[in-house]
Amino acid sequence: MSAQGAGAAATPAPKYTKKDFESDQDVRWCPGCGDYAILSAVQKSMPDLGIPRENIVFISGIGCSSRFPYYMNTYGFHTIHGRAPAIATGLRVARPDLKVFLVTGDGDGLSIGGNHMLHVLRRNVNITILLFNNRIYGLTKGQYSPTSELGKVTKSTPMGSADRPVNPLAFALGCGATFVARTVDRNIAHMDEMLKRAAGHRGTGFLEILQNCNVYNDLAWNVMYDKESRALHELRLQHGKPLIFGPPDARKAVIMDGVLPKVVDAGSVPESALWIHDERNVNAAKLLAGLFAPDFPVPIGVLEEIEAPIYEDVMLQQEQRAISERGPGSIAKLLTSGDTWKIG
Amino acid sequence: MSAQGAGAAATPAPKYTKKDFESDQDVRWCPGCGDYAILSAVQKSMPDLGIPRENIVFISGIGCSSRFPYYMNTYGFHTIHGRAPAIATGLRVARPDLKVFLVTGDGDGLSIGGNHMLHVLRRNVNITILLFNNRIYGLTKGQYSPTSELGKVTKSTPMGSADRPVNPLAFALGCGATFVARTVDRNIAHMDEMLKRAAGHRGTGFLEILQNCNVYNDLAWNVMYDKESRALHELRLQHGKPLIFGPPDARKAVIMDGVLPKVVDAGSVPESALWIHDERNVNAAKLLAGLFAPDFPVPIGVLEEIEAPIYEDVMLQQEQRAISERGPGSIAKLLTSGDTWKIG
Amino acid sequence: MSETAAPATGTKARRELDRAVIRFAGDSGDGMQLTGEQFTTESAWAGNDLATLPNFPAEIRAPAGTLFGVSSFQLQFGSLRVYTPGDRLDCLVAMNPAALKVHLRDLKTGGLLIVNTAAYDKRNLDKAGYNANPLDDPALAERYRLHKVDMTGLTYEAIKDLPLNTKEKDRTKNFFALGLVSWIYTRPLEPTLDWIGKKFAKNPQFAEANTRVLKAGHAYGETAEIFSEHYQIEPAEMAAGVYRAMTGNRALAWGLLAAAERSKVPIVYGAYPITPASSILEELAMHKRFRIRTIQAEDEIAAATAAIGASFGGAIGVTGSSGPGIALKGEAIGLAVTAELPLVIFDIQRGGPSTGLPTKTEQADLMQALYGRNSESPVVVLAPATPGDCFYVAYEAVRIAAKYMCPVFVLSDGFLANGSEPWLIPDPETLPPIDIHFRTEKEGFFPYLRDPATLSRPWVRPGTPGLEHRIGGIEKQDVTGNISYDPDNHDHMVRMRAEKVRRVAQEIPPTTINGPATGDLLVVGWGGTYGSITAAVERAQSDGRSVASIHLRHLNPLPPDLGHILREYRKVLVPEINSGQLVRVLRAEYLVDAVGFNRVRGLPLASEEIYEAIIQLIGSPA
Amino acid sequence: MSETAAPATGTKARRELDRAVIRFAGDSGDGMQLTGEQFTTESAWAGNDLATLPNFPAEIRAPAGTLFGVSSFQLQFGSLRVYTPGDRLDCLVAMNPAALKVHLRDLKTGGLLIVNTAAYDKRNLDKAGYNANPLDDPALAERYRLHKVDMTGLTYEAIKDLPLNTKEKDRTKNFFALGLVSWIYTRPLEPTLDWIGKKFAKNPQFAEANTRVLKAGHAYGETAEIFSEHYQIEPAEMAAGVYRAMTGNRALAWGLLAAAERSKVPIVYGAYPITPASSILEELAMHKRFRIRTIQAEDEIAAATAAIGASFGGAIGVTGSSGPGIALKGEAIGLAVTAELPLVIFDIQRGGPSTGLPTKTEQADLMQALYGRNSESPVVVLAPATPGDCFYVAYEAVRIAAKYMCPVFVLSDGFLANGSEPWLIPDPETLPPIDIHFRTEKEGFFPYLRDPATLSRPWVRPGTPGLEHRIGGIEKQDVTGNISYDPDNHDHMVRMRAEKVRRVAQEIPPTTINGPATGDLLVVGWGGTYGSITAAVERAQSDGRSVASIHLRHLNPLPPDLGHILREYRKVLVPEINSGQLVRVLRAEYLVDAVGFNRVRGLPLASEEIYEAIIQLIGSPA
Ligand SMILES: Cc1ncc(C[n+]2csc(CCOP(=O)(O)OP(=O)(O)O)c2C)c(N)n1
Ligand SMILES: Cc1ncc(C[n+]2csc(CCOP(=O)(O)OP(=O)(O)O)c2C)c(N)n1
Ligand code: SF4
Ligand code: SF4
Ligand SMILES: [Mg+2]
Ligand SMILES: [Mg+2]
Repeated sequence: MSAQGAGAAATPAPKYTKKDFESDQDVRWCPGCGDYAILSAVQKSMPDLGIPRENIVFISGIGCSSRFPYYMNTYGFHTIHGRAPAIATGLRVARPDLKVFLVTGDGDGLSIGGNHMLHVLRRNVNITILLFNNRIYGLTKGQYSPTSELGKVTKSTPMGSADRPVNPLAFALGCGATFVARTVDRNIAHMDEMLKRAAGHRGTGFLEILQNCNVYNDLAWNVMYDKESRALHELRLQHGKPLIFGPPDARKAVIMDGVLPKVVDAGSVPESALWIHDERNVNAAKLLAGLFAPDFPVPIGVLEEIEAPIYEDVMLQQEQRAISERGPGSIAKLLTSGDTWKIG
Repeated sequence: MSAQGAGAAATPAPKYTKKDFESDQDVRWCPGCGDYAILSAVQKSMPDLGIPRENIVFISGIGCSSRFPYYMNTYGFHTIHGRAPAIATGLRVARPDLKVFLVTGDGDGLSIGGNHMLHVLRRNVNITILLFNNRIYGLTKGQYSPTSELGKVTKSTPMGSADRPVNPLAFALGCGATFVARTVDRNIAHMDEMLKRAAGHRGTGFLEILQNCNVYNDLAWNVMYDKESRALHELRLQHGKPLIFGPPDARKAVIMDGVLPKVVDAGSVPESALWIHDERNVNAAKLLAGLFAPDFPVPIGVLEEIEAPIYEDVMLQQEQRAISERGPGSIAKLLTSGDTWKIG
Repeated sequence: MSETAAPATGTKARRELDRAVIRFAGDSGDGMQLTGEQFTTESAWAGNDLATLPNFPAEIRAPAGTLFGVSSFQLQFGSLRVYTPGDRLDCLVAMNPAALKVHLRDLKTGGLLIVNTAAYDKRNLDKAGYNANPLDDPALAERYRLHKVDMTGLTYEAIKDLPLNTKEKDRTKNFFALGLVSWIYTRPLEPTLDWIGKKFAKNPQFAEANTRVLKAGHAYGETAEIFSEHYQIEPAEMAAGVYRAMTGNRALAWGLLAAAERSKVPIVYGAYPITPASSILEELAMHKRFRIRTIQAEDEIAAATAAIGASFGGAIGVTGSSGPGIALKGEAIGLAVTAELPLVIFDIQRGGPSTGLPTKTEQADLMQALYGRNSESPVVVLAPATPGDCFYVAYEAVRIAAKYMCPVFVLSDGFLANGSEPWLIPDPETLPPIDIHFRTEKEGFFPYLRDPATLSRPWVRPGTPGLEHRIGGIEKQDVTGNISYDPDNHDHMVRMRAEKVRRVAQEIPPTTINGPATGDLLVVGWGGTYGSITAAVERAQSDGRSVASIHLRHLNPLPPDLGHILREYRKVLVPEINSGQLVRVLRAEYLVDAVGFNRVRGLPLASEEIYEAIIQLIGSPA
Repeated sequence: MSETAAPATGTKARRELDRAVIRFAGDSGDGMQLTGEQFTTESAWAGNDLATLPNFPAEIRAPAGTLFGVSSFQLQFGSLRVYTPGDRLDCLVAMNPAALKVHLRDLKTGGLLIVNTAAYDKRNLDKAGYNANPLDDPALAERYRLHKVDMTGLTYEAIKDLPLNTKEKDRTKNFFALGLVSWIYTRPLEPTLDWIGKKFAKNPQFAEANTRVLKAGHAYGETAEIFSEHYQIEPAEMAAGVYRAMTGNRALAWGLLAAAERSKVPIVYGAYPITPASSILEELAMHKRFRIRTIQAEDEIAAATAAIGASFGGAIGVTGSSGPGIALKGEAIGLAVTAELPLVIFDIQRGGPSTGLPTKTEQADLMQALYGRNSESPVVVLAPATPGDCFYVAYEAVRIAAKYMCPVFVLSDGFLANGSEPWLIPDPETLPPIDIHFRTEKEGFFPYLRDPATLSRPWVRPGTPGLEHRIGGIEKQDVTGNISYDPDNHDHMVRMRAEKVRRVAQEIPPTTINGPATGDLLVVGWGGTYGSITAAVERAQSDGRSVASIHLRHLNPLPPDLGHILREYRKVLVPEINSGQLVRVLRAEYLVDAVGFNRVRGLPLASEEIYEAIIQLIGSPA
């Protein structure tokens, strides 16, 4: 399998352009929806995969976000609510030669689909997961979602929601994810980079994309949209680089104070005390996942990437071993194996 | 609501003994099963709750562990596989005056029930969860479970399992749990203490109990059973105390080396460098959850306990507010409210 | 549209009609739903009977001008009883080419066609797939009474001096259409003016703008030369009383509120959002004062089991969804069956299978309600006939679930859920009482002790001293409730659970027959097809045909008198928006050769088609 | 037990029997299942026909001596065709008081009763609820041919010199019982001795111990004074060929392996463990060499959807479970229906509703298979008749699913799953071919283009250049597969999906009628009741009654000739282990007044009771 972990064919892929990945279907999202930007970024990122179009599959559940596959000129399956991770697992077990993308939402992936998300992550199935987090149920017209903030007033919670939100990154890490990253729908350049990283990971690449639902939850991520706020809070994670953020005139750093992350003036600490980002440090990733504005910066980028056994690879190795050790199965042989007796 | 968060009645509870909590049903576990010890410990811990027996409810899913409620002389509901957290949530919303315990297994709670577990934890519903982790499906006769180690050979995985196990503590923390603890079925004293702590927590008390299935997965937790191994690896977490473990003659300490936990000779580090356990430090808890033998000690005790809004409390406060602000609802008034017109 | 000449009043001729069918159609963004609702309120005020049919795409705001983005609202109103939103249109308002393309086929020849010319530009025509502007085709004006109105231009004109941007101004043009059509059908503007006042209380400019545009549309009808006449529909003969517009989902929600108030037992509603059921959760969430507690669960299984947990706690657990969600609740419902706990399940049926047509109506979940679980798992099944009827059926469902300690299904559908009708407001006192008795008596208590009349077991609230007990999903010994693998006990319990549900027949009133007690044909319906069937049957009756109809509210158990009634007619016709589900039940149960009339188009059945099916079956009058 | 005097051979009288029914009963820990299986193998070797019925509690190892902890294994073997494990017992081996208490009622008067006296101590008697030792009650010895044997003592005696601890020694006593009963029925010990050799190859002491104890039991029969005679059962007349013992779940698994080999398409089996289906997953997992891939999923929904994902990928997706798990798969199956992908679903039915009786058998999921989903969601439904038949049905299910691109249900049950029969090994070459054609042709491709004969759509493997396309659960336009909300298209697609399933009738061979082609009564059965029904019907026929039976393998669509056949008999009886499911289907479909015979006891139907039902229905011979 190629660096992409899957999908690469013997023959090199033709030279594609973005256009080659645009399907003939009308795009049916609301005007202004953040999904448009993501779609365009994904289509743009496809040629760089170097994978023949026919070896790429987009699987999704149900939700505005899950309409995604219809707009990609690849193989696609718009399935049922929350089950895409299981469908993708079955597909990979049957066809490890395919490059599989999974598109889901905060409701599809973390509400009804939370259990399948947990298990696809711990199995480390070789797929790329794009979770569009708009902190709302869009398609059902604006009820709160598992990522909506506590006290969120929506159609279904006129006095505010009563449950504490789940943090998708912390959840993924708690499930044993091997690749966890975050990007923003309005940061095209960063999104491009993250799409490449996620797709290039061998195992489950989990990418949270902060997405704007301008109809039911407009500017939910304003902290990352508003110019000023973004300058103050965006923390770009870069492997081997210190955790430094903030405007040029007031750079700040995140450091460890014992077992507690803490924000300090970048100037006030010696080089040695800086927290150097290491994508292979799962513990660090768990701490980073917990950081958010206003008290902390909002990390974007790759929190973690580690190597781990891939479910379907292990399974296929077992199959190979069984065959090489005892030969391919033969039903005729099997039927007459063990205790048998003759009559007449 | 009382310190237990629920269940205490106006009138003080009668003086109970363990016997008062033993039901008349025959216990149907295999001879030698770790569940017996847990049952006895739970029955023993009941009188100390100071809650009238009739205000206590045990909810469970399906599995050997989930037979638990039948043996408790309290109210009990042996429900369906994996759904106990949702059932308990509905019960608490209807009856916040009851003290609710939830008994589940590694399959019931983390395989089919994983999603409900995620959501009950993030909602912080005021219940006490006892997860019996025997790293196997007992009731269905020995298939591997989500906590079984990678490569586990079982009936359903003759060449070894292909998936990486989920760590219940890390998972719970990733879901935003407000109380996370671990104990061992063969450590009666510690189990007693942890049962009290979990039951006393306001919000979801998540207690993992390492349990032995002597029929299908005997001594899965031998690292905590075998005298020598236990002496070497057991790390007792105590709030405000340093992370020190190991035999008297070779005490070791876990400290932070930047963003990495590390084991060192206790003597070799200055007091100041020791990692002092703080149950309120969620970040620390996430690091602790990752520690396990052989490279690290096995922490038992309370990893984390924090305060957070409780789902059903918030909901009831909203109800109170609605009533106090606009008076109790009246269907007669409602029917004639808004646009109406008269005919004839 | 039967017309009777009437003396001209006002400046223009006014014609008497006894009914009219109108459809407003435009972009998802054009506010057609609001326009239709307002026109509905005006017609209700005018004292007409009416029925409505909102119809919108699954997409939230599909891109402007596209065919799949078209949203429409249809209503029929009249001086006679109105059973349905109507089959064919007397008047179509097409705000853009796409709307014209999609809906024109439903307009009667000679019908009134009103278009907003401003929207018929190249871009929109292309999106709608017209290569030429259909308005320029003389055939159109020959076939229909076409009125080309530059609504956009006239709207801007009416509010040019107001400090609003173009987008905001554009948003008011639907009120121009509303004003115009209100004039054409002589509707009172007051209710809409009131609505504007309330809605934009904090925003005087918008209030002003909408008011002006509404009146401009109205004045346009009065003054513009093009409209030679307009219409008058007398108030309908309706039972005296106070009325309100009622939609099915609101009626279900309010029915629960009434049940909570009367039973004095709190209701816990567990649901996971899904079209077209979501608005029940949203409506209930607004009424916390009624001690109704709503849980937006993580999925449908959690929604159902949370409701079951609440019932175990002594509340009334209710869960609601649509087909795909109900499919997920099957196992949980089985638990309620065997634990013998009350559970009410709302199934707002929509087009399927699978995701299917989320915003369209269907009646294809009857079999799922009856059999969508493992093993023998009998439940009670009810179905409301009209939007307002949902109120009574929800209330009845709670009453039966609590009395018989069992799950009760309520099969509504997308048409009932969103459709509205003028509803005679009942006096809550007249509702049957819901007496719930929680056992507290220790003496002789067993969890599965049975009430001789209902066969239901005692309901004990945890917290009751001395009655601590345990129940579960494993088969249990009758009376004691202890786990039992005894073969004969299992057979006994299977029969017991079935018999308990059969006993609910005690609660069913004699079936009302609409028509002769015996004759050539009986039309049997259930659920949301009530209107279409009744209209068709009454038409056949008025032709002098020997046809009657009954509409089943109780689908399991069936009414005790049903078998007898069926045998009183030569033929039996069962119209359903499915492939024939009730018809199979009736054939199996009574061995009558009932035939189905089945159309599964995501829309209410056309009464015209049912009428034709009736004629086909029994031929010309005897 | 019909007996014919035979010349005494050996030292003791030997009687000829044509059949015998034996049950071994004891503690879950007593190894009764193993004992029964070994006795089965011996009888198979002896050339008898046979049928078995393992029966054990849901608990893993319920505490010793308890009533609910009793485990039993029953078999009938004979020189004539044996259809069932038998209703009443000729011989009962009761290893402890609890076993006696639970099973004695099934022993024929005068039947052979063998008990292990050592186990009849105070503690065990109490646990079984005996206040006096029943063995001391003279009535017992009068009613039955009681043999009190101190098996424990004799076992210890036989191996006292071996270095085993008491627990280990105790574990061998079941082989004493086996040896004794083997002597009584003149079974060959070879197969068991072979088994011991293999099983304890690495553990010579255990091999030695079990061998000695087995022989001790055998010798005890020969020498002990108490047994005056023993029995001989001649080999049965069975088709010539090579046989093996086959259980239903293994047969299902092997059927899939055969299908994978013949179709050359890999099979992906998604399952979540559940009794009694788990052993299919476990069996398949052992055969990776057949390129079968097994996924133990996190739940049943994931198991079903993983299988669907595999089918989308061009493998054959199969998922298996039991009732409660199937209930969870409903929504997913609907997706396969509308996506028109192959999917095979094994439902190993067990006692319900809800958790019910996990280890007991039932036939109550027929309606769930037909209707357990939202909306109109037709699927093919097949049911095997015997353990060995499961092989052919699994194979056929794959063939149909792939040919028609639709879900196919296989309804097996707990009795078939664990029961075993001597199975004539087929030549795989004789199985019908499974030709799977993946479309690669670009020219004129559309995802929902239809094959005129089967109406199935093309199956395209992702990875095929130029055929990139997208499918989903929303209603789609026929042929193009594009999303469509068009009312008429929806109606068309609903009919298309139904018609496609109806077309499968092409695959159904003419129905075999067991008995006269016309007559007084036709008994119609399906699934695991084949044996009980056939035995009852043949008995009625041998009384000279005009009775025939048919056994349906195809439950949806039904055989084309069924309607005609049903009308050839005055009456129709439908025995089922449910409350009457197939009987409802037949009544609805053909309007025949079929009546049901229904017992839901978690056990196979007793052929005696069916026989009585037959007599009741048609009275004495014409
Ligand atoms: C089984 C089932 N339950 C519920 C629904 C209704 N539903 C469709 S999408 C959705 C949630 C969408 O939220 P999210 O996943 O965040 O996607 P978004 O629309 O916000 O992109 C729900 C509840 C469904 N289609 N199927
Ligand atoms: C819906 C459903 N699926 C599957 C099962 C079968 N089942 C019963 S218990 C169990 C797993 C038990 O494992 P665990 O939760 O670890 O409990 P343990 O027996 O080990 O204590 C399974 C798969 C079931 N009863 N219901
Ligand atoms: S509802 Fe929100 S998420 Fe859905 S398409 Fe519209 S803007 Fe996008
Ligand atoms: S199978 Fe294992 S977990 Fe279950 S009762 Fe037996 S020993 Fe305990
Ligand atoms: Mg969302
Ligand atoms: Mg377990």
